[in-house]
Amino acid sequence: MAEKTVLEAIKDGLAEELERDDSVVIMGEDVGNMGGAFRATEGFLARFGERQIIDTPLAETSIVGIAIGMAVNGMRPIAEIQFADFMFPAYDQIVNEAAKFRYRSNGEFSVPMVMRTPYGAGIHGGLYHSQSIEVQLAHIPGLKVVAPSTPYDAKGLLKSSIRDPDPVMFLEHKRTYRLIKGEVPDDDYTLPIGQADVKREGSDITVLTYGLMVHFSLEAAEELAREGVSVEVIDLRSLLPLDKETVLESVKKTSKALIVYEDNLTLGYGAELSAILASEAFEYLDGPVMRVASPDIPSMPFHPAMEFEALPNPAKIAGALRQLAAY
Amino acid sequence: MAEKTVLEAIKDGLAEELERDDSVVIMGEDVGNMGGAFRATEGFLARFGERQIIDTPLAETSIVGIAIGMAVNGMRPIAEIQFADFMFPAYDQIVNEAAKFRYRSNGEFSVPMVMRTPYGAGIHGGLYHSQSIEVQLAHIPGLKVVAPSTPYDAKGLLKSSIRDPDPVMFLEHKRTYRLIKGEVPDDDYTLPIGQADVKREGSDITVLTYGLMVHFSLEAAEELAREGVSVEVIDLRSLLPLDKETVLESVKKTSKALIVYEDNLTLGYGAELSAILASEAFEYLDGPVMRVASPDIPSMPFHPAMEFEALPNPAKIAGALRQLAAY
Amino acid sequence: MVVARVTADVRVSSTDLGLTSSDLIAIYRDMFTARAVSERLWLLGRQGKVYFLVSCEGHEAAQVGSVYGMRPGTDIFVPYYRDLAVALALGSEPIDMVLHALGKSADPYSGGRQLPGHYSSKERNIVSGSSCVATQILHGVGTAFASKYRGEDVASITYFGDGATSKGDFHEAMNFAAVHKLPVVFFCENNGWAISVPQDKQMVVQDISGKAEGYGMPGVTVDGMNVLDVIRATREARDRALRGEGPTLIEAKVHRFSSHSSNDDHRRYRTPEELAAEREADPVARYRDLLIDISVLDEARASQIEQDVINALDDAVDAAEASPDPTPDSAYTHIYSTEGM
Amino acid sequence: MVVARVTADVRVSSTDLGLTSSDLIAIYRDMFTARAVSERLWLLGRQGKVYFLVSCEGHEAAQVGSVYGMRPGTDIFVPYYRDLAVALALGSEPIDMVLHALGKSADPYSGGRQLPGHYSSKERNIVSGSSCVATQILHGVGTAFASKYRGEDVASITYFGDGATSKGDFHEAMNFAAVHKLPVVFFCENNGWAISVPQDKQMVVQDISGKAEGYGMPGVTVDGMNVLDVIRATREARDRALRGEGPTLIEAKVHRFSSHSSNDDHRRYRTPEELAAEREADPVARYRDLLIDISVLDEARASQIEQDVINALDDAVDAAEASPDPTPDSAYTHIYSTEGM
Ligand SMILES: Cc1ncc(C[n+]2csc(CCOP(=O)(O)OP(=O)(O)O)c2C)c(N)n1
Ligand SMILES: Cc1ncc(C[n+]2csc(CCOP(=O)(O)OP(=O)(O)O)c2C)c(N)n1
Ligand SMILES: [Mg+2]
Ligand SMILES: [Mg+2]
Repeated sequence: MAEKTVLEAIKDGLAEELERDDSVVIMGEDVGNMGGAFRATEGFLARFGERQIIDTPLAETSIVGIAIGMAVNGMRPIAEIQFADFMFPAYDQIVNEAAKFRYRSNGEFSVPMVMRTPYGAGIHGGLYHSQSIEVQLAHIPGLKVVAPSTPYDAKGLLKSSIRDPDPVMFLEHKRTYRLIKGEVPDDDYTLPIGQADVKREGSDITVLTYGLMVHFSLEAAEELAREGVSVEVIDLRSLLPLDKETVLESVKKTSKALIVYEDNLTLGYGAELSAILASEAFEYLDGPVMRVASPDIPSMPFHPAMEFEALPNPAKIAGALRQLAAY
Repeated sequence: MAEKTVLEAIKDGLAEELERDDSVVIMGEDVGNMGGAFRATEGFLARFGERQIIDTPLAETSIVGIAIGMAVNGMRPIAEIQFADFMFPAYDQIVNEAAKFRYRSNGEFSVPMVMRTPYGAGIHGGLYHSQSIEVQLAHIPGLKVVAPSTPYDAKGLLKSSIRDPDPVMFLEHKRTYRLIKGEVPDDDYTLPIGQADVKREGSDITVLTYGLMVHFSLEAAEELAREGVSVEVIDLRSLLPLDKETVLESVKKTSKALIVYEDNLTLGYGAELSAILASEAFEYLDGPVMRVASPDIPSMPFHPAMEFEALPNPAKIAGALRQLAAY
Repeated sequence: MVVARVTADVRVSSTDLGLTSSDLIAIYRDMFTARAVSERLWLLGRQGKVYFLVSCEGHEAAQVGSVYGMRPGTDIFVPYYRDLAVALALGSEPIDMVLHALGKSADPYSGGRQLPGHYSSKERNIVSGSSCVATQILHGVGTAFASKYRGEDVASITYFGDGATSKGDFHEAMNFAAVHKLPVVFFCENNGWAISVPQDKQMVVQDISGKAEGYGMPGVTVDGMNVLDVIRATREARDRALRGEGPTLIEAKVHRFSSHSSNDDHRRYRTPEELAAEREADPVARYRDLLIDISVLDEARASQIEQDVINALDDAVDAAEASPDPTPDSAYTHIYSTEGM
Repeated sequence: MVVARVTADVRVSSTDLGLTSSDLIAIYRDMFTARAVSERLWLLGRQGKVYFLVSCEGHEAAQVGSVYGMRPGTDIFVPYYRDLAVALALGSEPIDMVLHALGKSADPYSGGRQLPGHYSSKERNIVSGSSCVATQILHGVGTAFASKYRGEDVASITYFGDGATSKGDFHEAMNFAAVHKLPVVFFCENNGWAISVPQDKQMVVQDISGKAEGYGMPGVTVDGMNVLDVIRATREARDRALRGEGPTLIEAKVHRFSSHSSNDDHRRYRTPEELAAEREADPVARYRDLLIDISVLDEARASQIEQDVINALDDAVDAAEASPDPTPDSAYTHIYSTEGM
């Protein structure tokens, strides 16, 4: 065991899989020469060579589209999209191709690829280096969508994603890269995709969240604990498939739910969680299903005064928890 | 007043706006020579000429991207995407460009364009001529998203969309084109974007829906009426902005809500409606917020046996209404 | 005498292509079958039994020739919706085509999930495609990458129409393949139309092959109505690819004899004269004449082959029609692997 | 004597370009200002006052030359994030740049919403851009379409790097503009790098201008370190566009003197020798020498201009730093028009 950052854990996971399986390659913009915009593949070019570490032309449609072809023909490519905001040019290849290959061929072909990308705000990235994209992916049957929050989860889920027989969208919150540290086993381990993790147990209110917001929610839960309110924090980890059992079990226990996500409110991922609760846990609910999310603005503005106005934070989460507690 | 189909109403609306305003043009694949895949622009090339009716190369990114540039420079282009399934290559231009132009320029530039596209299933179009795409658009602040269900609404909203100063995604359910008929005034009229319409008043249960599902819901409501259950059917018409007032008012009145949409269940548009109700109408709810939608499969399979299995229909809606009524 | 010269040319041509008489006949059978299946399915469409169809009529020489220029069983084929004759030449049976068109449970390409025209076979290295124009071009680049990565002697060929070249996917695929010198053949079936949009509204240039140069790869235009020419061009491109010299763009100039699809009526945007003139260069009839001229076939033998195909097709239609529809709940399978990771 | 020949050439060149001495000096002032602003902002970045920066160092001649080749005030400019000197030459003031870099409320380009490097001005016909590479190329085609549609004597120019040419947007834009013979100039600033990816991993060809032919449009390569050459090429392209002959692709070969952005350190992937060698062809110094050689400037006058720029810049930095930050709730405005329809 050693303490690592999320970034280090991801880097280790990538290196181990490249080592373990020759069919694994990393392709994307600046993944080689530069070691990635966030240095997730630093030193990889020297270590694994141009064969496994492929600096591509600047063209996301092709990064994903070619990775699909590689996966169809026996490889396990990891396609890196430099920032989640630049996933959109590849959206057609993801939705109409990667997600539908198995279905449309009646099970004959599969696309065992991973798309990795840093998402989220809080680093003054402005409108185009801050977006959340999980909804556009988690809405699409045929894809898997993973969004870890800790080093341990990141590495274990990354390895599972690489070994998964279906296309996995691996979303890394860029603010967690260096901010979040934790113990990571030295030996090879995987975590199953599709299992949520109770990051903090509690009995009064359930918080459903993922990514950076797990940490903000834990902070808020700590604060509420001091006020005598016991908050359970569930880290979904996998957005598609969703671990509905864990979600429902917790809310049936606490009877109150707060959903926290960084994306803009309307049709953010939490909308589906709300809908599930309103339908499947209705009889257990002792209060409205609340959401803390970013406001419906087109993206995060550059200046921190506006950025921090818009982003959810521990104080906003604590505020909502207090409201729910008082309900 | 004359009885028209949805398709005829749209055709009339387009022609009148082309006539009224020289800055309006229609651009897209096969809109000229062929009059459109569904004949929405039949005869337009002869009538308005190549100047206003532009057959483009087969390239959706460019259809939208160039329309954006035209709109920025004083025109009011109507970009047609032949099938909604083929919107995805243009998704980047829609989300990162059209939706954010005003915001990023601090209000200096605007993009008064319309993107029209036929969506939805029920015509044996298979995996790639059947998809619903409203979630991917209605999640994006900066866009407006309109999805009419009747000839009258279609024409009035289309004209408003063309005259709107912001980018409007105009979604036409292809199954309604010839199926749905109704009275349409002969004179120029517009309908405001952002107002839902109560298509049927009722007191026991509210159905929230749009597009083709409005008609299926009305059928189901009729059936329930014969069983003594009074169902209110709300046609949202505009998905972004959403007319939250009308929605909340109705559900507060009936205390029960069924949400009906054709897209696959998870993170479909109805998820947001559920979330709003679970949060803002919680105290009024006398039963779970239910959803009838397509199952989480990648798209509609071609063979009708599978297609009709997957699609919502009046019987499924009626079934859910009975459950709610009995609750 | 012209005929004699043609004869001699063809003999030389087919010989140095390594084609035996029985190869030449097999090629004819494939082309004729493709035509016959297209026509029969169109008829079933008229009868309301098939909802949607794309015909390969006019493209038979290009499609069949491209297959014979590659190495079926080894190479990887990434077709688009018009490539009925590609699938046939790769070993699909007419009954497969009918099952597919009817969306039957036994449809070997998709189990009734895809619109007709979406050929796929893991066994035959035919990669499943969507209806989305041009996306598959990138997949063909990816399959070629994998073959090269593993050091295999395998090329990929990816098919598309003139319309597809307008789309970014084409551009990005060409560029990446050139940079990595991938063993892939870009095979463009240029029929001059993207549904109703004529080539001059799609692009300025006459020859799509000319687009190759900007990517630093060779481009060749070939008469797509002449199957031997197509075989030669494809084989050269394949050889080049396997020598490690990278991709080639082949433009096969063809005519689309039918409307774009069964939903289209091309008489709305084309003149009868134009259509009649194009039909004169019928690639199937032309090749038949050639085989008779060079005495690989005679009239009787040719008719026999044709009759056999028609008979088999009759049986195929009967069998396919009697075959069961998909069950409703078959809509729910094969979304994810059931094997877990 | 070389100097004499150069002198004569330049005189002829600048005269037939219709440039007066004061134009030549204005050009120098713009180039020098761009360099000075880039350097100063970089310094502010080092001091932690600016979070992110893209420098235009090395691209000054290309950028300023392109503006002087067009008609500012009339034509439409669609820049990308590196085009600081384009914005300056179009009349932006240094203080605008500093306000923008600091994300201040008075940032005239975006009110503090966009990352530095995103120039925009309705008044100056500078179209707002995103950070997404290549998307703006299509917008420039659209603005050109509208100008032509209304019969105006207005051209558009759209800017992008070598990296952007790999993306589908570039391809689709080039193709559409050529089909419609639009009055647009495609201006590629080829510095040989897309961040850390060198040109030979981006494409096979040496000259990006060669990509034009496949679209049926002319392409020219110009020495982007020579401002007069750039003016000439751009003017010719503009003239051609306004004669109704359609678009031109200009490739200005330049060097990127700085790291890609303030987040990058190009010493990780470039040798000190390479970097030093490139600096020798400094476009600003070279043009300064030229103006002195041809006696449009002398050393004293040049220094004076430079000092004035530096002084103004000092003031600009002070004023900008003192300028108020955006209020938090300014995040909520300008999502939609408030005028309704
Ligand atoms: C991305 C996308 N846009 C539009 C369509 C609708 N469409 C289907 S085929 C076609 C024309 C294709 O023309 P071409 O590539 O020349 O092939 P051809 O049919 O002529 O063989 C169009 C516009 C589509 N299938 N996919
Ligand atoms: C669509 C997209 N993908 C990736 C990026 C990240 N990125 C920003 S600039 C850049 C390189 C651009 O190179 P080039 O076009 O040559 O312009 P230069 O910076 O060299 O002037 C990359 C990869 C982006 N901004 N947009
Ligand atoms: Mg064609
Ligand atoms: Mg560059």
